[in-house]
Amino acid sequence: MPLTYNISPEKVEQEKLYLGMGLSDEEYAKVKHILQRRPNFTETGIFSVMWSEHCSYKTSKPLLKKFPSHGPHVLQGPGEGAGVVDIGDGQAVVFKVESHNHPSAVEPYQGAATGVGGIIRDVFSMGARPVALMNSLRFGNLATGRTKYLFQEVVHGIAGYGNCVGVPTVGGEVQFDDSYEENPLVNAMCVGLINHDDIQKGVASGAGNTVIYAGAPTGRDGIHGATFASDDLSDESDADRPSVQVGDPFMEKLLIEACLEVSHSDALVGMQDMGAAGLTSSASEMASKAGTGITMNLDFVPQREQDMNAYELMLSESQERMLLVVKQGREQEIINVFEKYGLQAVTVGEVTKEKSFLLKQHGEIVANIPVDALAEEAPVYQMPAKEAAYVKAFQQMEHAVPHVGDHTAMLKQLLQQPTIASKESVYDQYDSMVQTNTVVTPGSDSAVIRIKGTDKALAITTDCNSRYIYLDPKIGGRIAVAEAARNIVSSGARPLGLTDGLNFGNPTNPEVFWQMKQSVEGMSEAACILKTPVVSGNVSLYNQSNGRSIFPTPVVGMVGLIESLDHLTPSFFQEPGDLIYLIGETKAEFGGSELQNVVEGVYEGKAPASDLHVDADRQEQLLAAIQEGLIRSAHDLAEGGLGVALAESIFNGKGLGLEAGISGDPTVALFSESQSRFLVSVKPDQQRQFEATVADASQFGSVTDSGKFVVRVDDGVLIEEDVQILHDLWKGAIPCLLK
Amino acid sequence: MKKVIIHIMPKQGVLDPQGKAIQTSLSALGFSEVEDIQTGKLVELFVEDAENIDERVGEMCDKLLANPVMEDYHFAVEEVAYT
Amino acid sequence: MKKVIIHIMPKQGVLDPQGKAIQTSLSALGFSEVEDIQTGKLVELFVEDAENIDERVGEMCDKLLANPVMEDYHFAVEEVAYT
Amino acid sequence: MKFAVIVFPGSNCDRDMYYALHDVLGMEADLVWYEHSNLENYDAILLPGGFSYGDYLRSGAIASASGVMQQIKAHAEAGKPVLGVCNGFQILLEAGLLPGAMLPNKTLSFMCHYEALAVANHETSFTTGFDKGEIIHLPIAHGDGNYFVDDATLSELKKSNRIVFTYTNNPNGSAADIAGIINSQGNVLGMMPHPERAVEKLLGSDDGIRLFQSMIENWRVAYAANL
Ligand SMILES: Nc1ncnc2c1ncn2[C@@H]1O[C@H](COP(=O)(O)OP(=O)(O)O)[C@@H](O)[C@H]1O
Ligand SMILES: [Mg+2]
Repeated sequence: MPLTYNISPEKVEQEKLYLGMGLSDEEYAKVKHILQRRPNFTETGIFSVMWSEHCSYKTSKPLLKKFPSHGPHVLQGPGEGAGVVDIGDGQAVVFKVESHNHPSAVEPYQGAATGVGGIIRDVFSMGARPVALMNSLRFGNLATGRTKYLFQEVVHGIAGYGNCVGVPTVGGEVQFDDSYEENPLVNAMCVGLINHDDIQKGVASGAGNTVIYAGAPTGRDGIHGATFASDDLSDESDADRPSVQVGDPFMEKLLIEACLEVSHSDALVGMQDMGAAGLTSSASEMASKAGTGITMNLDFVPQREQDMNAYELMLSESQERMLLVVKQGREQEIINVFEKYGLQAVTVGEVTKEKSFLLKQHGEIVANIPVDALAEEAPVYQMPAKEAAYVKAFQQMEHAVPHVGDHTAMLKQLLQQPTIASKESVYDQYDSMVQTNTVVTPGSDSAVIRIKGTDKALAITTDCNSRYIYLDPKIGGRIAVAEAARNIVSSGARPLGLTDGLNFGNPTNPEVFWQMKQSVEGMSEAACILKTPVVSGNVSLYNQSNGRSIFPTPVVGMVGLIESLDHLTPSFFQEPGDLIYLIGETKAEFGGSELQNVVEGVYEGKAPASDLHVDADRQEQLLAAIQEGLIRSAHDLAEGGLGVALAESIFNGKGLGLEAGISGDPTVALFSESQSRFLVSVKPDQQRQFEATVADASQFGSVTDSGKFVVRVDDGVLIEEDVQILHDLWKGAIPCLLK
Repeated sequence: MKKVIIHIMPKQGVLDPQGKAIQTSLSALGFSEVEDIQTGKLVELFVEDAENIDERVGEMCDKLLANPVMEDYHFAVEEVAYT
Repeated sequence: MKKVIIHIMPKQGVLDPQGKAIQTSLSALGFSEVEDIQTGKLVELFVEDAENIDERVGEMCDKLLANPVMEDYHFAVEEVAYT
Repeated sequence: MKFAVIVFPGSNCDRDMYYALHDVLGMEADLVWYEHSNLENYDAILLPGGFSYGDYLRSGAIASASGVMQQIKAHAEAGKPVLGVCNGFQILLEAGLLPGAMLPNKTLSFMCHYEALAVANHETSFTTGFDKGEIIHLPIAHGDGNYFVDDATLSELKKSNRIVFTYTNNPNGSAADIAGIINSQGNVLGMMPHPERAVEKLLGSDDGIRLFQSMIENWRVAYAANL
């Protein structure tokens, strides 16, 4: 591979080598037109990574424009390392989600670890201290050795990296479905805190200013990682193995401290991490955003391996590297900070007035490209979209109630479904408490971290029930956002904004593109109505293997603000005697439900209906009740419906029990997945006030001290079981499947 | 009975952050003669005698002991006296 | 230039939970001929030529590379050609 | 009383330790970068948790070989208090200031949750604020917390009452359920659980606060006696 120097521009064209790098014939022609000559090998590589889906969003850009990204509190929407939202007191919260699906399929530990590393850099490159990590994971059913291995190693990788850098991993989600068997999803989210004054941008302004490279030296790892991430995962992926990137969380920890120290200096002009497409994308994007050019001498780039050529240096995805632009003459101040932490920082180039991306090596010019050609002039495609045939068929189906004979047995079975079962064996491996802010540790609707020095806290969640999105991408998209918002509200917070990770199959397939389009529309509607602007996100396409797409999975990461710690609301029942209420209506809706899968082994039919205005009103009312101190616990209803929510609410090891009465078809009452519902508990002496505040709430049970889970129907006892037994089944399910 | 000593090392070009950290520490301790370090894993197996021992150990490495994505391995088989 | 290959192994009597776990996995994969496993660390140093290389490497092990409470080490020095 | 929280490259509970002492307990404390530090003017040294040097080679090994350890040893020999928590405990073991070594948890996984601990010795200068045999709750967060020690040293530890904290439900395989031990002089304590993470009820427990209060109280008494 290193011998690329000998490949002439003519050969690149004649042998169509650009195709192997990911450029189409038309794109190559466009490059030639822009340059008014043939690109050399290095330039071809630079265009191919910058115009890959991963960097250019060439197929998804038209869709992303639909997201509402403004709001009174949004300080920075999409376009920088991460979104920034004001939280008052001169502070802001910074967050973004990032996918690392394909690398994790090839090498799960390092793929997941470097995914975490990358998203942390996006956050501290803004000048923010990373304060929390989340992750959203999808795997096949834990039936094969390979799936178990992927699951365990991904979790180890997230733990290995996050624990070492000292950012608490406070939550996330794991869903298991066959469609992810070969193509697992690993999305990581990082949340940071910043003072408004410290907000940095990735801009290379001021001709004459100096470009500094800091952090790990460049090796040959991950070369072509960005284009690889935009390819279909096929059996040939194994051949991509040597490009696996290895993370060094120790180096990252030092980089965090050094970069945060540097971000207070007025010598710093701009800073960006080297993520996908490494040095190429960071340098060209910083210049493009500032309307400048950049010249770099690659001889100065720290190198881990010998004889690296320009192509390799520019495309390497070695981890833990940052690019900084510093005021001319003040370089040493910045370099000294990095050196204190034992990190390398060197001058590699300068900002130029002329808007070109000019690279030199060994005294020769190895690339000379107009900067805007790489970023702004990247091709954008309007892909054809076609309603998926299966969706049409699903819309014709009537709502049907799966047959349940024994409701106790079914409840137990549902509690043991890996998607529902306790994830304690996962999150126990994450340091969820470092930084001493974690008020609500993993296992609740939202994680909560307090903000030191204030009475406020942040609630954080990730959500996406991809089964509904598979059945009906628009409604599923709405539900994903609405569910995230309900999780935030349940904890006592008001949603501030969201970040999304759009994981889909191959966009050149019109049915897949239609799924994307519809779900983005649904998410946008929900984001508007629920007032949670989209401030950042990530797109991961070509998630398919052997021709089969994953369920469309647009992960929603949401952050909310708890205005006073008094509003903090647990998801668990608190005390015997408290009254249990269901907020919202329950209908016979089983399309895409856990029950449908358990009983019938399929996901089909209509997704549950979602009325966003109802959701918005209900969320307002619940939040008002919380803020007035009327709510003891609140929990959002999701997979497995009311039955599962009741069980989860009582699993807090306090020896509590419950008595509940339901009416109508017990299967519908207990296991339907109708949307926009909450399960709350209320102190008896606040009953009247609560009922006056929240509409559509009906009391149907109370908390007891019996340690028994009792549900009655009109004519008698339907379920009576020890809470401990249910708890043990729920808690032991995943460890048992892994044995 | 045989003792099999397996050396598992990161593939050429794969980052070995641990090696780098150790090298820095050794040089701070005054061992500046160390020019490079690589760290790896050592696995010692005690195995019943068999004809195809090399083949079997190769399979164990491929399937479990080494990560073919990032690691190379080699091994040596030694005779051990029963004790 | 010399290459020093250092083997660091848990002392007799020190639990090796990782070795136990690997043995369980191997036997689940059908490699029941494995009677015992020990896991350790491998450190390869590339060192400038010197008279007292054995002594120096011994010091490195005592001061940093091995923990005498739980580990034993031994090493071999090989000639390597400059490249 | 003035505390030094030593910051090694990769320490990540340093700021938590500082916050517990400075913000919660209102004590004088400094974060002291390990290099070019001067520890003479500090009354107590705290080695925080985290992953010094990425935990490469062995947890705590590389930090224990760094120059600042000489000063920490001198401070300990002078009878002044040293507390190592989690990675700090591992560093004290690697440096030989406390006996034994840490192996990987028996589960082979990192673990983070609250554990119930018994205060096995409530008469050290770190534990006088606890009752005899009291059960307290502190978080643990470690991958290598499986304490190993040879039999002779273990019986010595037991005989001299140097086991300070034990797990009531041993999570990691530690010998004799050991969660924390002290040196024979009684001024160097190493423990895997994190007292600095348990200084506010809001976060789940404030049992850890009494450990620091004991240190402060005993220092004051000794200080007054020397006046
Ligand atoms: N699905 C999306 N929704 C909203 N914003 C997005 C989405 N995908 C990407 N963005 C925004 O586009 C910008 C570039 O993202 P990305 O290429 O992931 O950055 P990086 O270079 O850090 O990998 C970021 O500001 C990101 O927030
Ligand atoms: Mg970025």
